[in-house]
Amino acid sequence: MPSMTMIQALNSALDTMLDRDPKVLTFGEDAGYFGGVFKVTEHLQEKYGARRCFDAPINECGIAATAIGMAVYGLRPVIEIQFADYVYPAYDQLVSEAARIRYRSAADYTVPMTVRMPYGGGIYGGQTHSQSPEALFTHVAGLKTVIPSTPYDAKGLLIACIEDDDPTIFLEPKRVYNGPFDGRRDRPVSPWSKHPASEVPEGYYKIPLGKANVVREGADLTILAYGTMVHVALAAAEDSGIDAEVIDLRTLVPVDIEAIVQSVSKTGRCVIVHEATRTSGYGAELTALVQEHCFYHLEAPIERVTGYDALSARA
Amino acid sequence: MPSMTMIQALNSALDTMLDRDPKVLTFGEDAGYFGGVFKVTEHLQEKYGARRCFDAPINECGIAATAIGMAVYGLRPVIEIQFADYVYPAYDQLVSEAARIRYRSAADYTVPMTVRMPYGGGIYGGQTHSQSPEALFTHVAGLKTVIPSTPYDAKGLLIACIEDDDPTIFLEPKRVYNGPFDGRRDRPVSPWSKHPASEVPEGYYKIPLGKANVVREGADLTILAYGTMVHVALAAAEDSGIDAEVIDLRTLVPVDIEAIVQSVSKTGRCVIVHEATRTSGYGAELTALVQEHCFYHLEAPIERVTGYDALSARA
Amino acid sequence: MSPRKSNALELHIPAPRTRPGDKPDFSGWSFPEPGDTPRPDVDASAVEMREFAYGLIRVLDLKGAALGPWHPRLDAETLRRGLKYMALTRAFDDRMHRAQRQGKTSFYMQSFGEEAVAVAQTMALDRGDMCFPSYRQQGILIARDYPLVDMMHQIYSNAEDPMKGRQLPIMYSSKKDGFFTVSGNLATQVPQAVGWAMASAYSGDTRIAAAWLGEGSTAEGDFHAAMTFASVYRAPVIINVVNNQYAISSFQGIAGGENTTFAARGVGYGIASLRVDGNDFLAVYAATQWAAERARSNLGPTLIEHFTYRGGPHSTSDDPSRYRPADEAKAWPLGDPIARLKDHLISIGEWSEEEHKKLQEDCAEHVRTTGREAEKVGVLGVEGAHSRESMFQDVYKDMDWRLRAQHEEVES
Amino acid sequence: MSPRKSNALELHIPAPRTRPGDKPDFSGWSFPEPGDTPRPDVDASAVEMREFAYGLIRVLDLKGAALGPWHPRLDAETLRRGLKYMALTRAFDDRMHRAQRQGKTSFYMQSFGEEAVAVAQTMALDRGDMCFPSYRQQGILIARDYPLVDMMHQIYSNAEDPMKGRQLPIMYSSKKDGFFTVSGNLATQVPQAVGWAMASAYSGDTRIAAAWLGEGSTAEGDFHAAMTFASVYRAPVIINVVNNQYAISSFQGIAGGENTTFAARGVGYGIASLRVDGNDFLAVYAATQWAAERARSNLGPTLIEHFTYRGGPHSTSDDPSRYRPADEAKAWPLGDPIARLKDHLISIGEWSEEEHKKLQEDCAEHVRTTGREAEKVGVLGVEGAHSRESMFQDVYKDMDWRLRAQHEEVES
Ligand SMILES: Cc1ncc(C[n+]2csc(CCOP(=O)(O)OP(=O)(O)O)c2C)c(N)n1
Ligand SMILES: Cc1ncc(C[n+]2csc(CCOP(=O)(O)OP(=O)(O)O)c2C)c(N)n1
Ligand SMILES: [Mg+2]
Ligand SMILES: [Mg+2]
Repeated sequence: MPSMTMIQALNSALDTMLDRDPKVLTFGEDAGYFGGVFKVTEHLQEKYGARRCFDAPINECGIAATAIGMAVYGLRPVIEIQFADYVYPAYDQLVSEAARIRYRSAADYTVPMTVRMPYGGGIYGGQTHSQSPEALFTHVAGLKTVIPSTPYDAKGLLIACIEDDDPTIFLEPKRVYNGPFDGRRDRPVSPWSKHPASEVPEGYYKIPLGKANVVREGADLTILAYGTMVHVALAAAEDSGIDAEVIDLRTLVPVDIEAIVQSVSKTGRCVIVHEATRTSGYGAELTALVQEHCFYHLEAPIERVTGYDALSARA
Repeated sequence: MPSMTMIQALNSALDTMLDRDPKVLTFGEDAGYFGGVFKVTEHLQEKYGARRCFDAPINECGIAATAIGMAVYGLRPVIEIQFADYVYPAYDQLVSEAARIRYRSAADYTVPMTVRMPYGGGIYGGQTHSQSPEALFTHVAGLKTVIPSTPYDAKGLLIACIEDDDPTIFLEPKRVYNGPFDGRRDRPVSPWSKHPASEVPEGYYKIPLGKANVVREGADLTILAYGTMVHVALAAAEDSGIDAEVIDLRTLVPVDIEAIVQSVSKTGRCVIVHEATRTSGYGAELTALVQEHCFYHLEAPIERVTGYDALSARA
Repeated sequence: MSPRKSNALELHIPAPRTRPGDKPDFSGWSFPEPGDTPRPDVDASAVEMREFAYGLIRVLDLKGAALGPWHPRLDAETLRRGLKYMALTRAFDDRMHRAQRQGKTSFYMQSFGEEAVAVAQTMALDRGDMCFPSYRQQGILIARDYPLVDMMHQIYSNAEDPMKGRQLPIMYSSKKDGFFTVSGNLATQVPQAVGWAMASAYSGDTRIAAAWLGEGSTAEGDFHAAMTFASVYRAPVIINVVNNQYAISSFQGIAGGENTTFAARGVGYGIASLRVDGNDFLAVYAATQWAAERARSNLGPTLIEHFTYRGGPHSTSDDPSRYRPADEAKAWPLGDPIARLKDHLISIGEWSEEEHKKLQEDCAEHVRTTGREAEKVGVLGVEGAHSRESMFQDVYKDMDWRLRAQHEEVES
Repeated sequence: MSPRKSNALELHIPAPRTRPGDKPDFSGWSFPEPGDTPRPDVDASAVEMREFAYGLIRVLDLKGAALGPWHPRLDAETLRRGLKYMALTRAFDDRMHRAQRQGKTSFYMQSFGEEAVAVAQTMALDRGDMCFPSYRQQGILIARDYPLVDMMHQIYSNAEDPMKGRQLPIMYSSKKDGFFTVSGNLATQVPQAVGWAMASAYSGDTRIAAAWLGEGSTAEGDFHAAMTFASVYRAPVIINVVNNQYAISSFQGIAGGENTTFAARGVGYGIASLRVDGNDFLAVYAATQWAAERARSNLGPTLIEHFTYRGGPHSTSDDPSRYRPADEAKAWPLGDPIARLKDHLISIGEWSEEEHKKLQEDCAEHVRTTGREAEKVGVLGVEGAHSRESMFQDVYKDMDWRLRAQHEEVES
């Protein structure tokens, strides 16, 4: 099996789906000839023609809206928002439209579209190239929110999103695009090729939405994480010597409540890790779920390890 | 003291501030000559001229953006978004701009603006005239989020928002604009005039942001609520005979953590009530805060009584 | 504030010429004569066509004669069908407006005075073309023979409501009729229509899309998105701005109508733009036909501004005499679209006052009978019209564990 | 997919004439001759002025002569100042671009080839006028004599960075210089500028606002908001579209440049619109002066499209030879703004090649010295450049309990 970076795995997912299904097309700012600023759509225009993979005007609202129209027609558009920090102009179309069209039309119309966007800090992007807006989507009924942490998951989950009949928000942790950064700033980041989850099959496969992955078993503490923070949590577990179970949620909505309950019922302790600012972050929802489902198993308060309620992100 | 409905109290707050401070002006869709679709700005154009209170084009992004520009100039604009359901086109300007300008410019520029919007269900508005998007603002560092539950609070809090040097999101529970609906569908809603908090001073007064109000004392259970749900919680406490303490949060960010901790430490039980959909709603944050601060006092799981994770709102 | 300087700037706030109490005044508008506007070839370049955005395409004069190169020369049967659909739309609106007053529904919105736009356009389009309406194009459904009773079920939010009580009254949806689910959020449907049109072109299909929005709604960013994408990808779409001169209480100056026309917006994007008398059934039909042919020939989008007048209130929630002269509607110089088409049919000997009276009575009767049928199923406020389960359905294709749990919670 | 029909629709995807490997080709553009465009009165109506959006205001010919009614007739001293600011901007860009290559900063963006826009405009505006730039108008700060060293501190994100390390390099802010905090989000500043201008008019002030955005950014909804509000309230604002023909890798056709000019957007809103040779210092100056006088006379907004060419990469993060002919910049027929102003000054006997060489050396030296000064304070990656507390400051005027608690947490 070839070893891929997360970027290559995402590119392979798009390649696979463009090849399999003529209803799939992809577009976004600089996504065509140039192949995207992070190269996720590289060579796709060359291979499938400008009709299947093209550049869009700098209008995220229009990118989302036209994708909705295409999905309503019966296609399966995959759009790229250049940075998650720039999704807000599309927010109305995603929240008021994509999320609601099935419901408000009593399933007369549906919107099988996928919104891809790099998110998170760590690339010296300052306060507008580093945001983690996942909670702004998890609150929205009608949307599914998915975040991979490895090349293997990235491809399998992206294909699952493209084939899903509902609109999906697919957030890509750009800090681990090229290697599993684990928060140890003192050591160089090892490349993906050294990581088992960089073994990515060439062809078609899916990872079901809504299923978490126990990436480390442990008895004393459950750590819930997603994206880059999965690697940080694993490193922290290792460094601290605590017998922690680390769960990579993979899908935030609908979250794999069974996996969470099973683990916390066993460990009695839970720590939640995310990059986003704390207040009303997705960690709040996870805290609420854990305490609702596992209250009588909890031996200590659930802890949130999150970004501060500031706007920082070093330039 | 005159008795006012919440609409009248809000109108009086704007009137007071337009009168006191030439830097205050207000605008929004139909907010000028017509006085707003809910009449909150009624007679203000007549009294202060079109320059101080005027109609805006139907572009919430532009309404927010021009208000930001005005605030940067040194004015104190108050804008009306006709329904909170229609704030999303303004979301980018509020989240990426209003919330961040102080921070990103190291306080070189500031944005003392107030965003007023009616929110919540109960007026047969269907799924786009009934939403409660507060959690989409509480997650955003740099914004303050305020929700009154009575005429008295509405005026005092709105004035505090207008005088605040940071951007404030002021959500008005439209279900109680004209009377304290308490969820008892079998009884007619009594008018505000029968409620003590409809006694509203004519002139200037403020209610400090960040201070909750214990509207009912009790020993056995703490109910955290805001907006319409304060009245529903009070009625529920009364009907059930439970000795519940009801806290009207008034400000969601920054929330009055002391009031919450003091109450839950005493009662050992906590129920959180809101209209918004459950997942990642503000109740999640409250649950997390309570369990982080009061874990060892809790005798039962914190419960969320919320809207379902559906998009419903009967037309 | 510092004292006023001699060269001080001043803030301009647009105000209409007239307010309640004033005499209606439309003297500010000047209209080209019917028949005077030339008809460009469908492959004319948008640049050459710029002046059409500032004129007004008119076919019918106010006496009922049809004139000039835009005359679509429809057969009498088609014209009578158009008249019937418009009359039926008006009768339907009238009954539903009154039903709201009677408490049978919470809300209603008429298209009074603007019926020609939706009806003539639908007739000029192909049956398979996809419509993305705003909330004032009930005429599309009616012209596609959608059952009135289903519209009423939706308005009454009763057990037969195809939207299961989830939408505000009048927010219909019918995929089989090419009628997109109406959104409460203004203008969102316009870039969606562009995307649908792009998808049709992508698929080598022959169907085109059409979208409608009010002049007030052109201010939304979604309109700009639609125009930009339509221009860039030459989408086979017709974007219709229904300029009925009001957005709730705001006159069109608040939407930018003081300084230019709404058709001019299209010029800014290099999109072919037509400005049409929206109360002239034949002009609306002809302009739509032109734009549809252009789109179908891979020549790209057209913007049409339909200049009309909102004859009624914005909705049942407002009283227009609070913000405009009470008798202004009657003073609108371009008349009533139904009366004008009727006069034309009579003038060509294909209709009579008696037939017209009969048509109106038939429409009223049809609407009345249908109304009774719908009311039998239920009106506003019937408890249990929709299963509790339906509240949790269609959020996603399949209910997830949260929705299943919450559904169980309500049922227990 | 069904088999292709004969009348099948086709999706149009714009493509540039040339790609890497091709010979640069600007033959598609035709330009009016310098001096040929008339100069309307500042109170000309936008409607009368429509053709200006499709022409190109040029003053300088390519030999250095200044011609026609737009010639602003500036004294030689002013022209030399303009030349100096442009040269300094270029020298600054050059050094900072190299500093990024040397790892001293994470990111940089040059304005290479577009220096005339920011510099001439700033000089044509009053000192108190408020500028809402995009990220490519460092020339504004330089022409307002903002200390270069402070710009470098910001770029190096060091202890003296006025933005305290919170912003991407080049996202300056200086209220005292009327330079608004640069946003990472494209086009958001444009409707804010309109609001600022409205506030100035509201206050009876005399100061006007100016905003800049790229041609690619005109696609954003914020641009539409800005144009709509500017038109409706006749805001005293100048909206500048810097058409440098690229938005990262996308040629201007992707932003809608295939079907019309960007100045034409203004026509759609009934806003006076000028299209200017952006590499012609005198034309840019004159157009700005015209628009500023118009705004100051309560005659409302102006849109100016500055037609120029992005000489360098989008930023240090991209290599333009991956998406356009490597030598395209040199082929741009409207030349280099610095060389053109230099030639003009020489042709009128107010400058010489020697003086120019000296100016360039002085600029390079000034930038080098300043660079050393800034580097002494620190470059990218110095730990502890900003206090931990500063991370929690300025989120609000006062830290709330959450920020205080979180600050305490980091300190402990
Ligand atoms: C995004 C959004 N903002 C505001 C509203 C509230 N609203 C509903 S209709 C309306 C006026 C629309 O006027 P216009 O576009 O001219 O259409 P018309 O009613 O005249 O047909 C407004 C402001 C809304 N529905 N959606
Ligand atoms: C809202 C938003 N979307 C996308 C981006 C990413 N982005 C940064 S610069 C740029 C290109 C802008 O091109 P243009 O407006 O022509 O300006 P230029 O770089 O040519 O000066 C893009 C797409 C962004 N910063 N903000
Ligand atoms: Mg209208
Ligand atoms: Mg550009």
